[in-house]
Amino acid sequence: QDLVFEKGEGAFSWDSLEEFASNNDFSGESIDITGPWTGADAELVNSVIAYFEDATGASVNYSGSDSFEQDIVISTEANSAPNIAVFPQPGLLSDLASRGAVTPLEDETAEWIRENYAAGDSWVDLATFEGEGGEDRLFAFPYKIDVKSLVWYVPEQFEELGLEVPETYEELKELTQTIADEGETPWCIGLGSGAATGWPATDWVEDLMLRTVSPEQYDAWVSNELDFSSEEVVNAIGEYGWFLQDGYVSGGREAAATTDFRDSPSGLFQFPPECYMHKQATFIPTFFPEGTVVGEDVDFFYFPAPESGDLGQPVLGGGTMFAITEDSEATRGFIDFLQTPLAHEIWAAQGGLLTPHTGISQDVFPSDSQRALNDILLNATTFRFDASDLMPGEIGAGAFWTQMVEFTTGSQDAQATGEAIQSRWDALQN
Amino acid sequence: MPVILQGLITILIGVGGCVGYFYLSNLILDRFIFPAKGENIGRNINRANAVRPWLFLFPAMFVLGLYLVYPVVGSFVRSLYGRNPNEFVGLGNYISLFGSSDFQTSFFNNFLWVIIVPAASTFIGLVVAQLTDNLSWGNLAKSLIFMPMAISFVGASLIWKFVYANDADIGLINAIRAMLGFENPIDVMQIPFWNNLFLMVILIWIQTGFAMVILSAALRGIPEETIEAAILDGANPWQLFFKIKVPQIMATIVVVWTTITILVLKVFDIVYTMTGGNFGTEILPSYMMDFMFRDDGRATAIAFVIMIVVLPVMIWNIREARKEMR
Amino acid sequence: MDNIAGTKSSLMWATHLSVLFLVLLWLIPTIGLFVSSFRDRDQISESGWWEAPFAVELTARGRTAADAVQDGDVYVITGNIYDDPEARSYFPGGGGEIVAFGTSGRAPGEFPAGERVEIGDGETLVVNTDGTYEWRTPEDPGDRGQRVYFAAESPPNFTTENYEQVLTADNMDRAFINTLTVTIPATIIPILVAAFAAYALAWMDFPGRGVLIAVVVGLLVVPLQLALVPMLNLHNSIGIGQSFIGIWFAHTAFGMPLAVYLLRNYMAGLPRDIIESAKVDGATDFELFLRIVLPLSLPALAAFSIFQFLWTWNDLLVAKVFLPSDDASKVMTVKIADDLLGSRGGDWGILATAAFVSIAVPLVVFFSMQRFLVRGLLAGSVK
Amino acid sequence: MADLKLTDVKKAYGNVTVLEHINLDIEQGELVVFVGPSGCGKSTLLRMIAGLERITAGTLEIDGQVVNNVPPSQRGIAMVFQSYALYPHMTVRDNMAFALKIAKKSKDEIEQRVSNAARILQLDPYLDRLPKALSGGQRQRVAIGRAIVRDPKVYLFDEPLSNLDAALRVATRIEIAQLKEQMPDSTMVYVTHDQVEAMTLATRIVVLAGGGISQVGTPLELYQKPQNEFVAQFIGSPAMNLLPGKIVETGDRTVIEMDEGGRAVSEYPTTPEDQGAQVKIGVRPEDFVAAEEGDYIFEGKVDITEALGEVTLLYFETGEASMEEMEKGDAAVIAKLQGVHQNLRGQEVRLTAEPSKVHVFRNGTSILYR
Amino acid sequence: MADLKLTDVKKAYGNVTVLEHINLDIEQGELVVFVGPSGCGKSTLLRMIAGLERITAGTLEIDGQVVNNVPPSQRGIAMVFQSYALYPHMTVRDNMAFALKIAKKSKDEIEQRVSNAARILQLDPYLDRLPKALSGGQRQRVAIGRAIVRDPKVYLFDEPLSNLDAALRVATRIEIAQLKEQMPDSTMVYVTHDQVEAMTLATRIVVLAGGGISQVGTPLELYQKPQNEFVAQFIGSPAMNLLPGKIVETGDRTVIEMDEGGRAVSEYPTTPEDQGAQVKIGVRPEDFVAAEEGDYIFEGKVDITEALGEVTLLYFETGEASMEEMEKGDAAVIAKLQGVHQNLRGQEVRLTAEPSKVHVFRNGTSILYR
Ligand SMILES: Nc1ncnc2c1ncn2[C@@H]1O[C@H](COP(=O)(O)OP(=O)(O)OP(=O)(O)O)[C@@H](O)[C@H]1O
Ligand SMILES: Nc1ncnc2c1ncn2[C@@H]1O[C@H](COP(=O)(O)OP(=O)(O)OP(=O)(O)O)[C@@H](O)[C@H]1O
Ligand SMILES: [Mg+2]
Ligand SMILES: [Mg+2]
Repeated sequence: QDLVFEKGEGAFSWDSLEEFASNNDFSGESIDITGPWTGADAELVNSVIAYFEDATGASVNYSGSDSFEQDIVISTEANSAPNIAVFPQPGLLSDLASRGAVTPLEDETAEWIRENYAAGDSWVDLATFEGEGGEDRLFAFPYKIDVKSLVWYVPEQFEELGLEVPETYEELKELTQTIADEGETPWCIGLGSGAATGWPATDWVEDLMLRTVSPEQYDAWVSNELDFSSEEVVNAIGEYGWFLQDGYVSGGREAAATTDFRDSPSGLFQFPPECYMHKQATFIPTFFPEGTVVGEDVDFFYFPAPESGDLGQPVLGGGTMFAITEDSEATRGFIDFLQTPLAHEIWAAQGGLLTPHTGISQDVFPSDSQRALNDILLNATTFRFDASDLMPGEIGAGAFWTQMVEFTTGSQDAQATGEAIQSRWDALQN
Repeated sequence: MPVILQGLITILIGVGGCVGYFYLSNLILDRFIFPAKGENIGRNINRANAVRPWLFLFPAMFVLGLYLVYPVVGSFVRSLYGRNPNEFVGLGNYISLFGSSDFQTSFFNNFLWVIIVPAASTFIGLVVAQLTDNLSWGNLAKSLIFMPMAISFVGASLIWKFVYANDADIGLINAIRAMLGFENPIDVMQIPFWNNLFLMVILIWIQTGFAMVILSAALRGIPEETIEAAILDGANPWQLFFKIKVPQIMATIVVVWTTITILVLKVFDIVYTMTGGNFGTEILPSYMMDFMFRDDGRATAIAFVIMIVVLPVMIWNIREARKEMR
Repeated sequence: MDNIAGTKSSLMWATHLSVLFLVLLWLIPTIGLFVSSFRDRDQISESGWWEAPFAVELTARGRTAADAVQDGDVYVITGNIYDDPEARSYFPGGGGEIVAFGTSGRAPGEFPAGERVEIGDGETLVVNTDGTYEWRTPEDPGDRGQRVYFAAESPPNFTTENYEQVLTADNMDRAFINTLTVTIPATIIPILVAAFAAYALAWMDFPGRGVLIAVVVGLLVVPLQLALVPMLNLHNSIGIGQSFIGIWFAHTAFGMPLAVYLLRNYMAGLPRDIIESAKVDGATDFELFLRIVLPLSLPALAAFSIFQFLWTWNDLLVAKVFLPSDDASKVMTVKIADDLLGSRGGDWGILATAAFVSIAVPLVVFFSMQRFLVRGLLAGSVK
Repeated sequence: MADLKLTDVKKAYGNVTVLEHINLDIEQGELVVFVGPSGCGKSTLLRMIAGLERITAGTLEIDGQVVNNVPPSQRGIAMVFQSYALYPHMTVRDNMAFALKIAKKSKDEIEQRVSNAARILQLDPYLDRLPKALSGGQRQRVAIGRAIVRDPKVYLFDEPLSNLDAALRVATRIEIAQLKEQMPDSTMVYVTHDQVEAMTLATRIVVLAGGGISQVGTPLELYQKPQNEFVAQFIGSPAMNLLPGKIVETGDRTVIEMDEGGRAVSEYPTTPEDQGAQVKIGVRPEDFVAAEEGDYIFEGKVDITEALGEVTLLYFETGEASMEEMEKGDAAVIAKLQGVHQNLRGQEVRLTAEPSKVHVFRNGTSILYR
Repeated sequence: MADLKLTDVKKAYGNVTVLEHINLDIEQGELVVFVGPSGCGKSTLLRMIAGLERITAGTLEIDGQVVNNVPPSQRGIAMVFQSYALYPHMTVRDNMAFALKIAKKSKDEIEQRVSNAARILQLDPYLDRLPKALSGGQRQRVAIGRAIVRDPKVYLFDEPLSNLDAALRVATRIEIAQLKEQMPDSTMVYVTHDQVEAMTLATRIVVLAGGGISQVGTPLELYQKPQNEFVAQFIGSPAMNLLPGKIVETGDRTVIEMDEGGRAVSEYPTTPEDQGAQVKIGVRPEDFVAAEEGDYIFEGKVDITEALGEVTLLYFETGEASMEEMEKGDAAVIAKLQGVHQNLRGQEVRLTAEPSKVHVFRNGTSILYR
């Protein structure tokens, strides 16, 4: 594959590549990588890989799959795992790690993350699991992070109504009410996602958890030390419910449950607008109408934290983790490669990649808004990973989703929702 | 083009290998192992004939045993263990399944699917096969009705999104409703109970083509003279169809019915992509997928429940097979 | 049958009509898919496919120019709204007649086209049906024009872009050949293997026949997912690994119960006398099978091959598990699912196109196999 | 209750013309038997009458109405198929009751008619079996039963007795004759290969051959005055012997000098123009008698004798017959003697026949019909 | 080239016993004909010999070897099926060539044998048709052709001629006879309903009835000396007349006083114990002659006459016969007169027969065989 950026040009940290190249030579070796990125994303990751191949002489075969999670389980169980698997969910990774299907990374890597990643400890914690033997090891290298605490809006529409970007959670609620009072609909929400229908609602709850309870309680919730049916969680679900009130959601709450998450932001761009705000992660611009320019036609603001309390600026995110499922020297080399700033810059320069890597050149971002996004990540006082991705699959990719759908349509209240999820979790533990 | 060549060679080897096996094994049996000559000719022939069925059956049985029976047995064992493959729970998975309300919903829904989809597909397929039978453009009509068969389930679900979508601008149903003057669009996927039926419509839409193809072949196999005799006996087309044709292809109807039933028990893509199992539309296979590769113990337990659901159909089939074997 | 005299025409009409009705009913969703495959994602999510062939009223926005001409104490800005790139971008098929316009996003069609209206601060604006406008403002507009929203007829707009994208995707030809390489043996091999077994189960006498039939029927329901891991494991341990051989085996195995079941049922229905006659003629079971039973089972073979072909053609799961994931051995479904749709799974236009592209070959198979679903294959053989 | 009229009817399958120029009037109450060599189109003609085959050209009238386009069910016809065409999924009882159920007859009536037919056809023990558990003859009886339980205007029988044993055959034949007698108005068309059946049942026999009608007439007409060599040989079994000769005397009586020597006298009148004409004389095997003294028609050595009990067949060697003709049974001269005669083989015998039994054919056509 | 031996063979379908206690020796070179009422098990017996039906009990030997368990293809048998059983997907030519191809004969030989058979059976024009485009008779000929192209040890024919016309039937019958003659070593078993076929072809006839063998013998034996009333009535057409009477004189000749009046003299010898015994005498229709003066066996009014050309059948009213018996053709007394006799209807006639032609049955069995 061609190198997308000429070596030595631009604001990239080419020296990091050179240094890496001089220390690693894997000519003739090949590594297989599978991951969840497909389509355009697959091309992007390939463009990064190309530099690794160029530097080491190894050949790398990346294949992306929409059903990555199923495929990786099958292939590890059937002993035909790739060298590296890119996990979008730590939950599955920890499962496989505990079965011994994943090779732990060296301790230096953990050290490196601590030093070079913003909020490094939380990243190391995130990728550290109990291995087959029972001791905790770092099993994966986090790379490419999504920020989820974002609200998207069309500045021109805000302008027209004379609206201001809210600074606090309270203001956000006020803003919602203001828009509604104007006779407009404030929010577009869409939970539809085929088999995964419901996950956008879990992001809402997680963000609201971070804004109503302490990070420690959030962690407790993730590990179910804090029950789903507890007051705290039910409260967060209830907060989400507040936004679903009549007149707040385009099409009404029932429609929200089935509208495809990819289609729901289109309401922002209608005339008259069907809604004024849409809460979604960094990836959503892919689904904006063709030609929409982020920063001009559409913009985002940080889903604000409450003024009261001292929760700071919590950021909810997700991310992918590179783990070794079939060890080899070149494989190790690839993990090392991911530590070079260049590995982050190449993708970041093409848009779509955010990274907590503090060593990268800020100039590579293609737009201010990208840089601003990355800043959210770099400036986060608290970073928390998407809770549903951390919970066991049956909950995080099962009961949590489906029960949130039920809640969203209004067929059950927050308490019942929390209890239903909790009972599934209880059933899991026996 | 070397790729094509490679493909062709692989095809030749694959198919040739198969034919070769049958031909050679037969030859060896008859020529060398039990040659039909010499003093033991009678005994040899009998032995060869006792062996031959197994020769014919061997590849099929081998493949079935290796790829299906063995996993089934393995899975059954697995279903006795918990989430952790080392933790034996006996029938615990089954017990907790039957206690779970999600499971009960799926079971009930599945029950509906198993009754309605095969019945409707078979019936419509039969009617189409009959109606198009001596129509000048029958083949065209059949091809058009067959077309959904050729569309992948995901494609099919997409198509039906254009029908069901909760938006008068995208969904046909809501567009029609809007035209008729209804104000608010409804989400047909959220109408309790009925949403199941709407999902079934999709599978019926797909499977009718299959039923039609097989039944139309069967209809054409009916001895024409019996039909002529019935025409002379004064049977009207209706009676001809229900009293002469249908009973004569009953065996095929059973086959079609069974095949579709089994498909229903395996297919989860439609539910999966249309509702993700929400709004009370979960069925056993999609419920199973929730656990598959996560809690294999429970997933396999559900798989066995699915197999039990089909037991009546199996018994029906075995009966039919017995009947004709006399 | 076609020879029968005096078939009633009213009945024929009823038949024609009811078939037509059913065909239409069946076709509507497919037509929707077909039409959608020529539209892009934005269009699909904005208007129903049934509206695609008609001009629809679309609201758009643009900005007037800012180069004012002073006319007394007012600045007059004239131009055509369609000259604005933003406005034009809404109408890839060319802009149509403007029906109404407005100056706020909330009320984009506030005023009928051609009417001069006050828009506050003493400014007036008129937008005509052809897109020309005149904006009068008492103050110098500076370098920023006036925001104009308008509703205009958008002519139908079809694009073959989806097809281009699907058909010209890298390695699509390779994937096509791979798919054929998978499907053809995976259709023929199970038929062959199953036909022998079906014959044995239908016409050969041996102990345990009934049990075996029951087992085959039972195996019909085994969910594929149960078998994936053990099978792949097996393939890895005997060295087949992920390869075409492996996937043929897998498809053969998964298609086997149905094949045996369908074929056995059909074969058992052949007239006993014919089989016996061939036996008396000295045919061994092998010859009997090859020369008598197989040709007479053509309809069943054709029906099953259609079925199996479709299944393997549209299969995604088995292909992903049993084939290596490199580009060299990707089949079309995998290619489409992973490379074309991918994380943009919401691109309905591509999905529709992919569904339509992949329908073509199965339809050809169906057409060619339909010839074998003939009438009266057994006619004249026995009385 | 119906008469049939076929006018210039033609049937072709694609290019193959099977029947052509069929003109036939069948009056109400007649029982017409079609005979003819295998494959001559008897079944096809029957199926056209039933409406199961389209008529390629010409018209078929039932009761004066052209019915070319009337569907079979409207023609009021019952048919027994050569291949039986039983409903395989119905018991014998249901097979027979089907048409009646369709016609919405009362339960009692159905029961009564079916059991009546079953008794006649000796099918009682099998009423609850499926056709596949019946013997060939039993199946055929069911097929007949299916027709006779109905009460149609026209009966069509296609070789209804071919699989029955002699006794049952006679019985069923008589049954059909009685059926006919009880319903003097119903019209029947009957295809058979059995001479006895044809002769005993028919009011008229239609001989089909070579795609057309060869002769139509009462059984005795056909037997006694065959119109041409084909009919002459076709009716009667074994077939009439045809021997070549030359007319030497014409007038009320005709005298023929046989090519092989011998001399035949026929009561057939001839005109002087016939003098010297090359003809064939026809003598039925049963009409040969031993020529005690004087004239003989044929002289030969007995080649084979077949003792049938009641009669004995003598086959004579004829010098000139090629092997081929022998095989077709064409050339051997056959005589039929009453009673059992053994030890005739190898004997030289002279045969003659009464003048009234000597047929004369010129160019294939009987001189009676010129 | 084979002889068959059936020892105490039995066949049952589930509970229904179709055949029982079948003991039969068929020697190499024989042509044995099975006759018997429809459904008596002829086809079943043939199928057991072919190996197509399991033998429920007893043994079947071919050439001294028990073959109960030998598959059909190994028995060296050719069979013509009652239902033809043609291969529907093959042309006539391929149908006939099938067995030869299986046996790996050379192309030339196949070609030659098939065209030979086709010529014999007049199938040449149809060689490239599929069975469905053939008439019933043509299909049957193909089925026969399939057997005769082969050269098997044993031929089995199940009603091979039932759908053929008279001429073809005679020809094919002769063909089969010649086939037999050419291969004096081959064994043939033949099922038919046709008396003439049975009488002319058979070296021995086996009469099956009531699940067993009624009589085995040469055709003439069966005709002249039937063992029991069943065989007496079954062989010969129309059936032998049976009339009740009482023995009044015994000895070398027997005199019987008929119940209806009249008096019969038979050459059958009786013993004094028979004196006064209630018996039935049997007279074949063709054996009746008009009783000019003196003794008569039967007196009656001619009810129906059937003129068959060659002969005329007279049916007599018998006072006591019930309607039912009439229907079965059982009770009418029938006489067969040579030639054409018209205007006999309604006349009172007295009939008698030669003493050598008068059979005497006591308790159903001929007194000859006691
Ligand atoms: N599968 C079966 N189950 C029960 N009875 C049967 C079955 N097949 C045949 N039979 C009976 O066995 C008897 C003998 O049948 P078979 O076919 O041998 O008669 P057949 O002598 O050939 O008669 P036909 O002259 O009519 O052909 C018949 O009464 C028939 O009904
Ligand atoms: N579908 C067809 N295509 C071509 N020829 C046909 C077709 N069906 C029948 N024939 C031919 O038409 C002729 C007449 O057939 P038909 O069945 O009427 O004869 P048939 O007189 O009933 O003979 P049989 O006495 O043998 O039953 C035969 O020569 C036959 O081969
Ligand atoms: Mg016919
Ligand atoms: Mg029989």
